Amino acid sequence: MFDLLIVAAMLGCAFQAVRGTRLLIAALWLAGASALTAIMMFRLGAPEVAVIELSVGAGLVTVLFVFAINIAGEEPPVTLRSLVPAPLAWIVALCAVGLGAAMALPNLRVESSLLQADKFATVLWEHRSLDVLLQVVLIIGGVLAVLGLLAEGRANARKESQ
Amino acid sequence: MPDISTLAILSIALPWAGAVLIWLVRDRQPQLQHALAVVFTLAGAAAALAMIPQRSEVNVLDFPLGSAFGQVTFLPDGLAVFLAVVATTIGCLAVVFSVDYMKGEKQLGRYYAYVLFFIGSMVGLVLSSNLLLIFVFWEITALCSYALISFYNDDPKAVTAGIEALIITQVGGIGLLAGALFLYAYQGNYDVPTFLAGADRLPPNVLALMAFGFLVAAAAKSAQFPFQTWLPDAMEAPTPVSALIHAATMVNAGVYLLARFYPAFEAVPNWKLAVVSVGAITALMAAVMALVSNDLKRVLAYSTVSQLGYMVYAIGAGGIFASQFHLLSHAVFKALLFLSAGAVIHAVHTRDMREMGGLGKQMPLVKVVMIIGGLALAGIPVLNGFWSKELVLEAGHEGGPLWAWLFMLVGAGLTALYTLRFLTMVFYGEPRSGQHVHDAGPAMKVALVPLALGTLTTWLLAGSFGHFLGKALPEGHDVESTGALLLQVATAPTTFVALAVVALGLAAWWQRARLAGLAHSLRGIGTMASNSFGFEAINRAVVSVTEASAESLRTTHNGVLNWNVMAILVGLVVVLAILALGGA
Amino acid sequence: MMSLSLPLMAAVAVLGLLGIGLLGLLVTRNLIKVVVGLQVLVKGALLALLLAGRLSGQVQTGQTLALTVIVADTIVSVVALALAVQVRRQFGTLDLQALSTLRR
Amino acid sequence: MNPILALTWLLLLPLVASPVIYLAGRISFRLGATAAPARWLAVLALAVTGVPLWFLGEAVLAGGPVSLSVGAISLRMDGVGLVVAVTVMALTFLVSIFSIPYMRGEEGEEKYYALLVSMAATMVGLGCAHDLFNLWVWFEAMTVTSFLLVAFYREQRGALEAGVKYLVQSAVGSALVLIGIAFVFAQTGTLDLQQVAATAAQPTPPQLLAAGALFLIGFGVKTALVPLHTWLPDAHSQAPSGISAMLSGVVIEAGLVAMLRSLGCLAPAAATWGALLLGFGALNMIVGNLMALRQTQVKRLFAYSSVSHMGYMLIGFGVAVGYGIVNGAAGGFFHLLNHALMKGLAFMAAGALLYSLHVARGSHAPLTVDDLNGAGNRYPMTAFALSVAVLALGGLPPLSGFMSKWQIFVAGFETRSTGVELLVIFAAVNSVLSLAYYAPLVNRMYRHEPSAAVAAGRPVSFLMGAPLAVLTLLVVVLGFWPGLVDFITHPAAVHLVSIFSSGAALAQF
Repeated sequence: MFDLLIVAAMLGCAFQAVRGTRLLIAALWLAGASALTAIMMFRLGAPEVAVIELSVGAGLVTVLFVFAINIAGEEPPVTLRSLVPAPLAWIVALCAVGLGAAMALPNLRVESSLLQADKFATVLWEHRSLDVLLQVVLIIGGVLAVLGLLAEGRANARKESQ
Repeated sequence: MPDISTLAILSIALPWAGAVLIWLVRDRQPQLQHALAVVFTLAGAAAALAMIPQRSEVNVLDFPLGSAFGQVTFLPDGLAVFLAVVATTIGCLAVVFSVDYMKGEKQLGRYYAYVLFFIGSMVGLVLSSNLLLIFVFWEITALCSYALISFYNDDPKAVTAGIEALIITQVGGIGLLAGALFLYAYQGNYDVPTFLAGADRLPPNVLALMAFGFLVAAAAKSAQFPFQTWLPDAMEAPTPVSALIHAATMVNAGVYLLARFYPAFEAVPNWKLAVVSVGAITALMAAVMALVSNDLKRVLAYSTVSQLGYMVYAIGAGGIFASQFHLLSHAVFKALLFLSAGAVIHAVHTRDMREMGGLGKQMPLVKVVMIIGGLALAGIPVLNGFWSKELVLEAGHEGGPLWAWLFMLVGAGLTALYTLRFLTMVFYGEPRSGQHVHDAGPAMKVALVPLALGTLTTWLLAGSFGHFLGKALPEGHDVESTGALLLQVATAPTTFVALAVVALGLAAWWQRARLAGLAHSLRGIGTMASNSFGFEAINRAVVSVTEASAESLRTTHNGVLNWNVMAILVGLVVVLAILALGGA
Repeated sequence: MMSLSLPLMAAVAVLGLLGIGLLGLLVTRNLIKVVVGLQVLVKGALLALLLAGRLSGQVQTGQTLALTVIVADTIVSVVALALAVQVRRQFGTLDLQALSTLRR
Repeated sequence: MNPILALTWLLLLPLVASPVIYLAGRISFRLGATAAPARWLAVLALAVTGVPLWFLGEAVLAGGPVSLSVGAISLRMDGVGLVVAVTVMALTFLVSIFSIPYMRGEEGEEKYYALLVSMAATMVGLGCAHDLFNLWVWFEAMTVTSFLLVAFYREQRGALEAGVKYLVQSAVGSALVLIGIAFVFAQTGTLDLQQVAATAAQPTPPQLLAAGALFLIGFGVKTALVPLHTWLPDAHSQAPSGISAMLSGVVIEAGLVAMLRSLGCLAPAAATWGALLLGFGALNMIVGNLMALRQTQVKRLFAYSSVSHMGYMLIGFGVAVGYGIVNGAAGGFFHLLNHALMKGLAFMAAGALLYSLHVARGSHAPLTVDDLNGAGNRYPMTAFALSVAVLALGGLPPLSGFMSKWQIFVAGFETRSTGVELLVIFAAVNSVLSLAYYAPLVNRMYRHEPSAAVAAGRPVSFLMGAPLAVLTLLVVVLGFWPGLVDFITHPAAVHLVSIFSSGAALAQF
C-alpha cells in the first residue's frame, strides 16, 4: 500500500511538473517527483543510486533549473494553446505506453530469488569500470558544450556595448 | 600489331585519355584542344579499325572487379567491332566538324571532354560481354548525352531537355538493370556469351521479364515509342555535332542491345511481336511528325526516330542482318544529312526552315551532298538507303505480321514526302532570310565528302558485311554474297511494292497543291503530331504530379519540435503495433 | 489476479513516468519545460533499469547502469539548459513556435 | 604491435588527446596568440591514431575479431567495427584538415577540435562495443560530444534551433533505447550481446520484440529513419560544413551500426527485423528524394539526400538480416563507406564554396543553389569535386555510388523474392528521381554568367582543396574498381550475416 501511495504521488508530481504554467513551480514539482523516485529506488533495493538520485536529480538539477530560469527569465505565464492538439497527444502517448505495457507486463518475469553476491562497489569499479571511465568523456563533452554555448563571446560583448 | 584485347582497351581508353587531357589543358588554349580532340579520336578510330581483322568469337581479357561485379571481359565479334567502328568514325567526323563549328565557343574543354568520353563509352558498350559493364557504359553514354544536350547551360530549354533525356533514358535503363540483376541472381555471373548459349536454363518467367526489360531499355535509348520525346528535344545541343552523336551513334545502342540478345529472347512468347509493334508504330508516327515540323534539326531527329523504328522492326521480324545493314546505311547517310544541316544552320543562324530557301546557289557543295543523303533516306535506288530499307521490308514481310508491314510501307511513302519537303524548303524557292550567308568551312567539307561517297557506295559491301557479322547473326542465317543479295532484293516483289509507294510519296509532293483538300482534312493529325501525340503532355503530367506531391510533403515538415517528437512516437506506435499483431 | 507487489508497482511507475514525460514533450511549448519532460522520461528509464536488475536478480548491476544514466542525463539536461539560455538571448523567447524557422 | 594493445591505443589516444587539444588551444589563446596549436594537435592526433588502426586492421583481417575485456564488459573489434573505425578515422582526418582554414579564427576553435577528436573516438568505440549498455554509453557519448558542434554558431538563430531539435530528439531516442535495454536485461539477465543472443528464447517473447522495436526507433532517431528524421536537415544545414560532413558521413551510420548490433542480440526474430528495415528503407528513399526535390539551399538538399541514401543502406542490411544474403550486408557496408566519401565530399565542397562566397566575407547566409551559378569558371577544382560528388550520389557510373547501389540491388535480386525485387526496382526509380535535383545542380555550376556571390567570392585555400582532391580521387577509383574495398566489407558482411543467421534461416520457411 505504501508503494501505491509513493507511485501515485510520484506520478502526480510528474504530471504537475509537466502541466504547470510557471517554470519555477514546474522545477519544484520535478524535484518532488525526483525525491519520490529516489524513495522508490530505495524500495527496489538500490540505496546507493537512491542517494545519488536524491542529491543529483532532486538537488543539483533543480538548482540548475532555477539558475537557468533566472538567467533566461521567466516567460509571462500566458497559457498558450499546445501546438499539437492535446487529445491527439494523449492518444499517441497512451498508445505508445499501452502497447509497450501490453507486450511487456503479462510476461513480467517472476522475481529472481538469486541475489547478486557482488557488492555495488565491486560491480561499479570492476565489472562495469568501462562505463564509469566513459562518464569522464561524457562530462568533458558536456562541460565543453556548456562552456562553448555560454561563453560571453566577442560578438556578444560587442552587441551589449552598443 | 597489338593483340585484340589491347586494341579493345585502346579504343576505349584513347578517347577517355583525350577527354582528360583536354580537360586538363583548360580553355586558354583552344587550338591545342581542337588538335588533341582530333588526334585522340583518330587514334581511337584507328584502334577500332585495327580490330576488324582480329575479331574474335570468344571473350578476351579477364580482369576481376570484385565479388558482386564479375569480370571485365570483352567480346569483339563482328557485330561489336562493326558498331565500335561506326561509333569511332562518326565520332571522329563529329570532332573534325567541330573544329570549324565550335570555333570561338567558350568552355571548349568541357565540350570535347564529353564528346570523347562519350565515344569511348560507346565503344565500351558494344565491346563488353559483362552485362554489368554494358549497363555501366550504357549509363555513361546517357550521362554524356545529358551533359552535351544541356551544354548551353544558360538556356533553360537546353537544361530541361538534357534532364528530360537523362531521366527518360534512365527510366528505360531500369529494364536493363533488372535484366542484369536477374542474370546474376540466376546465372551467378554477368557473362553474356554463357547466357546466349543457354538462355533456356533460366526460368521462363524470368527470361520473359528480362526480354521485356531489355525492350524497354532499348526503346528508351533508341527513342522508340513510347519514349520518343527526348530525342527531338535533344536537338538543343550544339548543332549539329551532338545531334550527330545522338542521332547516328548513341541511339544505335538500343538496336545493338536487341540484336545482341535476339538469340536468347527469340523464343519468349510475344516478344518478337512486341518488338515489331514498337518498331512499326514508331516508324510511322515519327514520319508523320517529321512531316509537320518546321525545325530542320527536329525534322532530321524525327526521321532518325523513324529509321530506328525500321531497324527495331527488322529485329522483331528476325532480320538481324537487315537491321544491322540498315544501321550501317543510316549511320552514313544520316551523318551526312546532319553535317550538311549543320553547315546550313551555321550559315543562316536559324533552324527554322521557313526562314531558309534558295540556299542552293550560295552553298553548292552542301546542296549536292545533302540531296544525295536525302535521296538515300527516301530509299531511292541505287543509294545505300534503298538496298537496306528493301531488305528490312523483305524481312518484315517474311517474319512479321501484315499490318506492321503495311505500316512500314506507308512510312516509306511518308519518308519520301518529308524528304522532298525539307530539301525544297531549304535549297529551292526564294531566299527568305535577308542575312548574309557564308559557305561551309574547309573542315566541314572534309567531313562531308567521304560521307557522300559512302552513301553512294556502302551497299556494295552487303555480302562481305554479312560475312563480317558472322556468328553474331542467329543460327540459320546463311550469309550470301553481295551479288546474290542484291539480286534477291532487286527481284523480290516487296521491292516493287515499296518503290511504288515511295513513288507515290514523291508524286504527292509534286501534286501537293491539288491534294490541299486532303491535307486540310488531315490537319487534325498534323496538329496532334506537332504536339507529339500527347506524349509531351504525359511527361509534363508526371513532372507536375511529382512536384506537387513533393510540395505537399514539404508542408508536413513544419519544423515544430513537438510535431517532430510526435513523429517519433507515431513511428514507435506503428512498429509496436506491427510486432504486437504479427508477432503474437 | 496479480497482487500489488513491488515489481508491479514499479512497472506502473515506469509506465506512468514514460507516459507523462512523452505527453509533456508533445504538449509543452516552453523549452525549459521540454527539459522537464525529458527528465521525467529518463526517471522512468532509471526505474525500469533498476526493476530489470531486480527481476533478473542483479540489483547491483542495475544500480551501476542507473548511476551512469543519471550522469549522462544530467549532462544532457545541463547542455539543454545552456541551449535554452542561449535561445532566450538570441530569440528573446523560449516558445517553441518561435523556434520553427527551419522547416520544409 | 599486439592487437589488444592496438585496440586500447586506438580508443585511448584520441580520448586523451581531446582535453590536451583543448588546453593547448586555450593556453595559446590566453597568451595572446591564436588557438592554432589546437588545429595541428588535432590533425596530429588523428594521424597518429592511424597507426594502431593499421595494426589492428591487419590483425582483424588476418585472425578474426580482437577482444578486449574490461571487467564484465567486452570490446570486440570485428569486421563490422573495422569498417566503422576505418570510415570514421579517414573522414575525421580529412575533416580536421578541411576545418583548419574553415574554422580559423572562430571563437571556441579549440573546443571544436577537442570535441571533433573525441567524437571520432566514441564512434570507433561504438563500433566495437559488445555490451548492450556499453553500446548505449558510447552512443550517448557520441551524442553529447556532437551537441556543441551542431550548435557551434551559437549566435545564429538557425544553429541554435537546430541544436535544440537535435538534442531533444536524440534524448528521446536514447531514453527509448534505455527502456529497450531494461526489457532485455529483465528477460535475459545479461547485457553481453553474445550471451543475450544465446539466452534469447525461440520464438522471441513479446517483451523482447518490444525491446527490438525500441532499439529500432531509439537508434532510428539518430539513423534518421523516416519519420524520425526531422532533426537531420536542420542540424546538417546549420552546423559548420566539416561537421555536416561528419554528421552525414559517419554519425548517422554509427546510429545504424548501433541499431544492427542491438538487433543482433534478438536474432531469432531476424526475419521481422529484416522486413522492418526494408520498409523503412523504402520510406526513407522516397521521402528523402521528394523533400530534396524542391530545396533551394544546397546543404539542406544534401541533408535530405542523406535521408534517402540511408534508405539504400537499410535495404542492403534488410536483405542481409532478413534473408541472410552476404552481398546485401557487403553492399550495405560498401555504401556506408561510400556515402561517407561522397557525402563528405559533397558537404566539404559545398562548404568550401560557402566559405569562399559567404563566410569569408563575414556573412552567415546559407549557400543557395542560385549561388552556384557559374562557379565552374572561378572555382574549377571545387566545382568539379562537387559535380563528382553529386553525380556519384545520383548513382551514375563510373563513380563509386553506382557500384555500392548495384551491390545492394544484386543482393535484393538474390533473394529471388518478388517483393524484394519490386523494392529494388523502386529503389532504382528513386535513383533516377534523385537525378532530377542533382543534375540541375551540376548544370548551374557550368553556366557562363556567374552569380553575384561567385563574382565577389574569395579563392579556396589549399588546405580546403586537398581533402576534396583526395575524396574525389577515391570516389572515382572506387567507381572503376569496386573490388578494392572487398577485403574489408566482405568479412564485415560475413560476420553480420552470421550474427543474424539463426533467424534468417527462419525466413526460408
